[in-house]
Amino acid sequence: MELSANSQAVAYLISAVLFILALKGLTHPSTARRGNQYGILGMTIAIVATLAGSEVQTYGLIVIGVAIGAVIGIIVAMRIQMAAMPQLVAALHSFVGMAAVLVAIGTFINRQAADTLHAMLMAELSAGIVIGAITFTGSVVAFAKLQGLVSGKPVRFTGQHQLNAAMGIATILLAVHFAMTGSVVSLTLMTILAFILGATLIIPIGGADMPVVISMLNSYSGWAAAATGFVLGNNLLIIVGALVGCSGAILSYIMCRAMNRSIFNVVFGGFGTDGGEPSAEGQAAEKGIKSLSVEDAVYWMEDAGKIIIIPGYGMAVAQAQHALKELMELLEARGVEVSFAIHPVAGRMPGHMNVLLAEADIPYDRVFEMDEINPEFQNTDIALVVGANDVVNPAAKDDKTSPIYGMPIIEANRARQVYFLKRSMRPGYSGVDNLLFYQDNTSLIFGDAKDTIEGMVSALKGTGH
Amino acid sequence: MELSANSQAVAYLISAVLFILALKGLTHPSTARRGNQYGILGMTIAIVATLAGSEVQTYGLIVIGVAIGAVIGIIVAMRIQMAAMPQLVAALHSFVGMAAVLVAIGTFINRQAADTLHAMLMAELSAGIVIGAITFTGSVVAFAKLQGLVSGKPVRFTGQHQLNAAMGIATILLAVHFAMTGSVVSLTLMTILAFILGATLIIPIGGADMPVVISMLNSYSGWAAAATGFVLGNNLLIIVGALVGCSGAILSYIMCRAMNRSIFNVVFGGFGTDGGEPSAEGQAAEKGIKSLSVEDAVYWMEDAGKIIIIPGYGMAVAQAQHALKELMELLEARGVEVSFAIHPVAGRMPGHMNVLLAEADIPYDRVFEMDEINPEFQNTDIALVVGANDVVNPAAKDDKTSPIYGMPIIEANRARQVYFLKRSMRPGYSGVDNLLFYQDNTSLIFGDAKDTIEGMVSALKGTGH
Amino acid sequence: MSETLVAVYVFVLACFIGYWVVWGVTPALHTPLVALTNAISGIVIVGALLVAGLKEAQVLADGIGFVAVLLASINVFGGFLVVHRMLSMFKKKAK
Amino acid sequence: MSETLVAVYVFVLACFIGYWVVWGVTPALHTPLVALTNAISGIVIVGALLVAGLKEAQVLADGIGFVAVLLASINVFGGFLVVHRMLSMFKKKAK
Amino acid sequence: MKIGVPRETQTGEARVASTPDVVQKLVARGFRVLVEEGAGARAHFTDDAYRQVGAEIGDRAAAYDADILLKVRRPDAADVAAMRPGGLYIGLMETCSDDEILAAMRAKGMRVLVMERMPRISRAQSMDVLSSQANIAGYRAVIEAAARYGRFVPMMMTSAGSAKPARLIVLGVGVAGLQAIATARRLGADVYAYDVRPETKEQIRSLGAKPIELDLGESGAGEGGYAKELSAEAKARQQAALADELAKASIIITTALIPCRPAPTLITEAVVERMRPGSVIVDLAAANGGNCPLTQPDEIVERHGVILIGHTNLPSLMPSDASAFYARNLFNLLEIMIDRSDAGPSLKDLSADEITRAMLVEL
Amino acid sequence: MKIGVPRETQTGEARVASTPDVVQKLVARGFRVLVEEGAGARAHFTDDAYRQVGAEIGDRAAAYDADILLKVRRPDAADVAAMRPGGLYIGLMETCSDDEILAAMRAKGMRVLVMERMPRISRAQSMDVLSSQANIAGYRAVIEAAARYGRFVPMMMTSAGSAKPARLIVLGVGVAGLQAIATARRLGADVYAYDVRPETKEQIRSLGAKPIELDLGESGAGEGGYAKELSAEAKARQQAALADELAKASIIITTALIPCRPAPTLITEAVVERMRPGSVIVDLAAANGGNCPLTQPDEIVERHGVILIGHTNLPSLMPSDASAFYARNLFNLLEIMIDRSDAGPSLKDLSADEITRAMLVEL
Ligand SMILES: NC(=O)c1ccc[n+]([C@@H]2O[C@H](COP(=O)([O-])OP(=O)(O)OC[C@H]3O[C@@H](n4cnc5c(N)ncnc54)[C@H](OP(=O)(O)O)[C@@H]3O)[C@@H](O)[C@H]2O)c1
Ligand SMILES: NC(=O)c1ccc[n+]([C@@H]2O[C@H](COP(=O)([O-])OP(=O)(O)OC[C@H]3O[C@@H](n4cnc5c(N)ncnc54)[C@H](OP(=O)(O)O)[C@@H]3O)[C@@H](O)[C@H]2O)c1
Ligand SMILES: NC(=O)c1ccc[n+]([C@@H]2O[C@H](COP(=O)([O-])OP(=O)(O)OC[C@H]3O[C@@H](n4cnc5c(N)ncnc54)[C@H](O)[C@@H]3O)[C@@H](O)[C@H]2O)c1
Ligand SMILES: NC(=O)c1ccc[n+]([C@@H]2O[C@H](COP(=O)([O-])OP(=O)(O)OC[C@H]3O[C@@H](n4cnc5c(N)ncnc54)[C@H](O)[C@@H]3O)[C@@H](O)[C@H]2O)c1
Repeated sequence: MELSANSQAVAYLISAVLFILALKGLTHPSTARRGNQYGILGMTIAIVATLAGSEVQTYGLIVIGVAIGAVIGIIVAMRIQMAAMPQLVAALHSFVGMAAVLVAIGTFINRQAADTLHAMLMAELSAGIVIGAITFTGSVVAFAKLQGLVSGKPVRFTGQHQLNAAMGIATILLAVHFAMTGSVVSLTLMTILAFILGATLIIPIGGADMPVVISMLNSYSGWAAAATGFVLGNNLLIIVGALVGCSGAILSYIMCRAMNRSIFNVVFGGFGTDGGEPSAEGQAAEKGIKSLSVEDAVYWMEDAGKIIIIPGYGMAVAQAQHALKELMELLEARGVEVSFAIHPVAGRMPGHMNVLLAEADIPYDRVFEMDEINPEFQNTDIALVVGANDVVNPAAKDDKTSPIYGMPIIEANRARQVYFLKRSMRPGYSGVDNLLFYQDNTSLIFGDAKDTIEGMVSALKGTGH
Repeated sequence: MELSANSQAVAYLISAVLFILALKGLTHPSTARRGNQYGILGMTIAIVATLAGSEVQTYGLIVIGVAIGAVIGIIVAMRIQMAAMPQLVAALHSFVGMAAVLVAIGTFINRQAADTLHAMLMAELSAGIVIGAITFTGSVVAFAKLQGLVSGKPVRFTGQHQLNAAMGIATILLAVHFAMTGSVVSLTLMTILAFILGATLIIPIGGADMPVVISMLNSYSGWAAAATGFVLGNNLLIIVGALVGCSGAILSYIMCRAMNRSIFNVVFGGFGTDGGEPSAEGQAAEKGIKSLSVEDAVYWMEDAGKIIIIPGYGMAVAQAQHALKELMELLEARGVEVSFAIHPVAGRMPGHMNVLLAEADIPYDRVFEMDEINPEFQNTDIALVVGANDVVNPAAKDDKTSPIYGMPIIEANRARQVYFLKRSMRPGYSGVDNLLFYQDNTSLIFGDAKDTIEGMVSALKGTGH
Repeated sequence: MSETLVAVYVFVLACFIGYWVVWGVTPALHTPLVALTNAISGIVIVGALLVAGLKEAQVLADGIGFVAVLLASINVFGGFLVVHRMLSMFKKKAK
Repeated sequence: MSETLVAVYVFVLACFIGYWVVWGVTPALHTPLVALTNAISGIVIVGALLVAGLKEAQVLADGIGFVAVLLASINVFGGFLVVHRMLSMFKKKAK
Repeated sequence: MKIGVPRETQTGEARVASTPDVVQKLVARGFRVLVEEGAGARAHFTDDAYRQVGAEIGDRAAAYDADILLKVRRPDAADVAAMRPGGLYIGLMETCSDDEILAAMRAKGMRVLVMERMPRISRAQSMDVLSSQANIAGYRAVIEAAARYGRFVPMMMTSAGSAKPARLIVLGVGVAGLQAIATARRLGADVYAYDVRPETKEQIRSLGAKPIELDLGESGAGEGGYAKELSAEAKARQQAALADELAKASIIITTALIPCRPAPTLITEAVVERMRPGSVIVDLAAANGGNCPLTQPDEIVERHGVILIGHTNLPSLMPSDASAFYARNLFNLLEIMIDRSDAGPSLKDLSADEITRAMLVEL
Repeated sequence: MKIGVPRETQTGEARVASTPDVVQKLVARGFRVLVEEGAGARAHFTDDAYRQVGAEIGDRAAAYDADILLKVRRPDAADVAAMRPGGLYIGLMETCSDDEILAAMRAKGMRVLVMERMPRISRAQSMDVLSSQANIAGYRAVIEAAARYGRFVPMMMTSAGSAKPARLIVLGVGVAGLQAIATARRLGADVYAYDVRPETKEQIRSLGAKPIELDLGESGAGEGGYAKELSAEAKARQQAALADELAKASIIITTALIPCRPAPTLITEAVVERMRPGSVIVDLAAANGGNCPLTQPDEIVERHGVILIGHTNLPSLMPSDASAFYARNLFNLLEIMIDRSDAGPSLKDLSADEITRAMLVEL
């Protein structure tokens, strides 16, 4: 049974709508799983409708190709470690890029044989090849960096941007020439240049920016698909390509904003990177310490059964006590059990924390002494350390050489997750590094404690109830 | 010079994009004016491209029609009072509806003459006529209600919904019959029925819901335009019609949510309206007292030069002092001058307000006694009365029979705008009605003071900077 | 792909855009936004022009087209002007 | 309207949808969302199928099409599965 | 017209009926004001300060020989003897009956405005010395308690151990009680409060404290904002129900009073015995017999290890502000009593205004 | 091993070196604890309470005749005579030099752990009686000031007039100064503070108060967390620059001290003259000569209308918590000093641990 062109068009439209819903679904945790299912359904419909259409006539190679691809894809996706996900996504991107290049070249060969080439088509072909090629080598380089095959450090040299610009212009000129003349030489040169360009564009970008780069390459792969759609006159490819291209670009922008980076700097790696002090996040990353965004923290906090807040001198400096009260109320409204753990020498005077928590009207029955609350930590989902440092430093227990050795501590380290709110990587009063930073389940949330807590409060309010 | 079909299509696309930008622009005050300009530009391009296209050949009638329409439109829009805007918008809607009906009928006549009718086209025609007709009479009824030509009260009778449903089904059946047979009788009956349906759908809806109804009719007019687009095979009409139809529907939904009403109840007027106690807003409206939404209040507060906050016993009951501190800080960050005015007997003990404001750490230099601050009110943009009542009641000055006569008051009434935060229309300690409620520049914001202030805080945070 | 199908594609896509474009509107702008969507729905004027401007049109259709153009242009001109006036209320004080 | 123009219409409208659809995504979902857009961009498989399935195709093009189908299907199958695995991490505790 | 401001002579009284600030205003209104030498000294207002704002400083006889006499405390027989016949006395009389001092004053043809009889209406709030002094008493009661309490009032977690917050109970939530609640909350105590009038629950919460709820079987709300006396049965219920709460307290401040009635017994000796040694009770009703029978008026005693503070005149411990508020109240009262003319101020008909009518005692 | 807890005999001293809570723990560790009759009475710890946790109650001689003697205040010659030769004394010595009392004790073969010499390291925080008592003194200083101040400390806007918040200045922002700031802020004062050590600015703000900034041309930060003495020139600059600020204050609390040096003069007589009558100065440095030369140790005097409070032993005014904290500090110290075995506790080598080594005085 062969599908009529009209029926196929309807199927394609349904598929496109499903992809839109898939992307929208992924913007919120509660709908994410459904989003992925929409995506799978959309893809299935698209493939079936294509195969059932009149254009596809031979199935042998297709079945083999799909079968092999499916097996490889499934095995790799099942086997991969969570930590290696970014590499995998980068690798998958490269396939999309290469597929786009191949589709364009294949179409060129077929059309040339059928002698149905025209300038517009060849322009579209060039777009497909160039974008696809850039996506391919770019993704390969990203993969190599993430996998540690090459150094993750940004590679920079003078004249880099000028060189890239020159290659870019050359590629465009070759494309124009090809579109006007159909010259295979131009086509070949253009393709090679585009492959090179993909690599040189990604090489100067540093490891910290990789997530954004992957999203950016994603966007490129979308554009490549859209270009393929133009080549083949296929509306589904155009819609989905544009969708992925545009949403990928916006997503990159959103990610940059969340990381406080300029998208321009990321995309054109190293442009205007000034020689100033590296950011707190950057310093942390160098030491292998995780940092976390406020929104991600809130996501897990909302879901926690029990949170213990450990205030310290930084809470006092930030005057974050009123915001903490609000955070407590919001979390409790979501069924989270919230307590405060007060170390006997937290702050700079005896009772420093008590005074401030009382000012913010935090009920006394939520406030516990160190000895009372320490046994609770092993049942605690999140220990939220608000501007405290020395008083949670396990070095006091373990490291005989530490100047704070022998001081009892609040055992935040026993909680399932530890979130540290502080402004920098600087140590506390005692001047010693905090061993807790390096623990696996610890994340730092940088910024003034009041700002951070207020950010959490508004994020919590945002999630509504 | 005649525009080629392709050029026209490009012009239409540009016009459509401009309309999208226009709507997006209107979602935020800072871009609203630009949004309207985009709209005007889009409309101009659309009209010029149409006139310049190959289909339009005779211009005489068109020029006259446009000229008369333009003059009427401009005069009416210039003359109308701000308060009468809703009526005007309703009236304008009715024109769109009628125009859609006329376009469909005109096309039918022409196509019948040219004998190019077919079933699909006639189905599309029916859609255009039915939606247009409902839009027309619906808007007329809405206009009459708003203008006071007929009572604004919802008109309800038993069997109403059943009757409407019956008419709706009949209309659809007639449309199907018409599409299949081309019967002019069916067409006529269908048109008449649709006109009647438009009226009976709107009649049961009460005056308070009119804003939503207008937005709803707006959405209908969009669908009518889209249907027209299908009839004429015009992509611009389809895009813009769908845009207006869909965004109008969403807007209606958003408005309902902001008013805490169910869209279903509004659209099908009176469904499930229970007989419970009327809301505070309702009671206020009956007495001719304005109530205001938190978002609207924030919109004006952000823009104010000087705000004086007058706390009273209700602030203490709500324990809103910490939230007030945050509000103060946010407003000050936006360059608003914020002061607190303390009446000597505000609250239930001497110094009640001082204790609470100090608890929330509101700096003493922002806190003023009544006598100190009273002269300031005449230069004050907004007096924000937070759970105070007797202490701002002008009856104490003017009404010799009032039990509070002779008590000095805080002269909030002299400020340009007065916003009252309280939960209900109930009076304060003295039990007497507050004359200030009835003042022209007074608005009540109902709800627990803490919730309201917190709402203002998050709204302010939402607007960014 | 048939013309009607193209129209359906365009229609569906435009609906999604309409769906998202007004999310997050400030309540203070509800009324002006309603007014603007009203003005924009004056786009039926394009349809009216096509009916009224058709060379080989019937007289009746011509008349109908004329009325449609007239009504639609009241909406177009009046509509945008009303929006403009509403927005003028929102002029922020120079600080 | 030419086919290319229709394609441009569709393209422009789809771009707007792409623009709005991911606004407001929770940062926690950034990575899964990237993975999903990646999986979806596997839609090039449709193009690959069209090249590979063409009856009167050149042998070279056939081979190229085969490779393209293979690569694209790795992406499609691997892509959605990866998203699924990432989302499984987000399973909320039963309270 | 001459106003006299004598020095208060009751033991322990440090207040004065007018302050330089208020005297300045009176002089501006055309009054002659004569202040007795040293009248403001104990409230930290020097004679010089009065002189600078236009008052005359004179001896006791000169201060009493005035058209209008401004006093804080009840006069004694000698004071009455020194008063000008036909004059007007404004001040507290500290009596509920028509006693011998009042009789003596009336015998001299004097008119008396009894400050205790100020009606509780909105307009009179600014003249109500009972409120203004009760406010001070409430604040001061907590300061006194903190000063006698051998521990921290607030919670304090330190490396030398933790101090639990003082559990502080306020009994009687009128003006004084509310201010006591507010002050105790400021200091960080864990505050509970109780009153017979049900509307106080919301007021207690409005200051962040917790109301104690008892079921007495009747309401204690009376007229004019005052509480009414409870039935004997209800009183017994109240005592019993409160006992367990009170025994847990480390500081109790009692203000329960109904004007001109003996103070209700709220804390029995048995409760005091159960309290932890070192606890403190401040009994603001000490002058009327006390809310605790162990209280000694004007003394601080220790019983069963508990410190009982029986000050009957707490406002006098804050003489500067207490005098300032008192003087301001009298000034606001004078403002509604006088007509101003070029010839100087003159008194209106005191029975014309509902406020002065309610307060007036005359022939 | 026997621990003795005698009654403190210095005048005005109400504290006791160990409390029932701590005695219970000591007994559990195998010590014999002998408490002198009535030792805890003034801190509200009864002899019965000690008995219940396993202490013996004995007379003075029995309490002094112990292996380890826990004391609060410096002993006098008679006390030394009563001590067991070869015993260990733990307590304050209140001297900076090697004086005759120490000599007498050494002559008896006793070892002395001088609590003032506790090193300021993290591990020793829980044993540091200077900190724990300074904390109490800071809190108490504000309570005393409020109790002597004839006005409201907080802002109060009432129908009888308004009270401005007391402008309260804290000089010297160590442990006591910080706690004074915190307590004053709680009471609603408008609080300013000053210290020579620059890092205190952030600490002052962390309690919501405002730092006073002066330019002295040198920093006052010294070693071990203590301030260093300023040069004569800087001292003069400091006095002059502070004068205007101080004259505006209504309450001043001074805690500026450098151990074993005379207290720096921060408030001159000229400044006191400029202050408003009724203002209050609490001088925590009174024992070392005072930060104001007009202060009289252990007396409350009025000079130029200003009330000067010279208590040298504020913690003793809160004997229950002060004793509890002190006792807990000593207990924490004992914990690092003893080895536990079935045969009962025994002392470790006191020169092995850096803390006890720093505190120890022996032959
Ligand atoms: N309680 C007492 O009586 C007393 C007296 C004297 C000394 N101490 C000592 O003080 C220490 C107290 O421990 P702690 O954990 O409370 O304090 P801490 O160890 O001094 O750590 C405070 C942390 O807060 C962070 N911080 C400062 N300002 C902040 C802001 N605005 N927002 C967010 N974070 C901020 C700092 O990191 P960033 O700079 O990176 O933000 C710092 O690491 C102990 O070592 C104790 O021995 C106590
Ligand atoms: N200061 C004193 O010493 C003293 C002593 C005794 C009596 N008074 C008297 O008390 C009055 C004080 O005046 P005032 O203006 O402060 O108070 P008020 O006149 O009693 O008005 C308080 C207002 O707050 C509103 N309210 C209560 N709870 C609220 C909440 N949770 N959220 C929002 N609004 C809330 C109430 O309206 P809704 O119920 O509609 O919300 C009420 O109208 C004067 O009449 C004075 O004479 C004062
Ligand atoms: N003009 C005015 O509106 C005005 C002026 C002053 C006071 N008031 C109001 O009058 C009321 C009384 O204030 P007050 O300070 O004069 O009171 P008060 O000094 O007469 O009595 C103190 C409190 O003790 C309570 N009390 C009496 N018997 C009790 C018992 N057995 N157990 C527990 N509590 C008992 C009373 O209810 C009262 O609240 C308050 O509500 C106050 O706000 C109003
Ligand atoms: N183990 C520890 O870490 C530990 C223990 C106790 C105290 N400390 C720290 O030691 C520091 C001192 O505390 P303290 O209470 O013992 O101090 P202190 O009692 O010795 O002196 C009080 C304050 O007076 C200040 N001062 C001295 N001369 C002054 C002058 N001329 N003008 C103004 N101020 C002057 C000092 O800087 C000090 O802050 C504090 O930072 C405290 O936190 C640390």
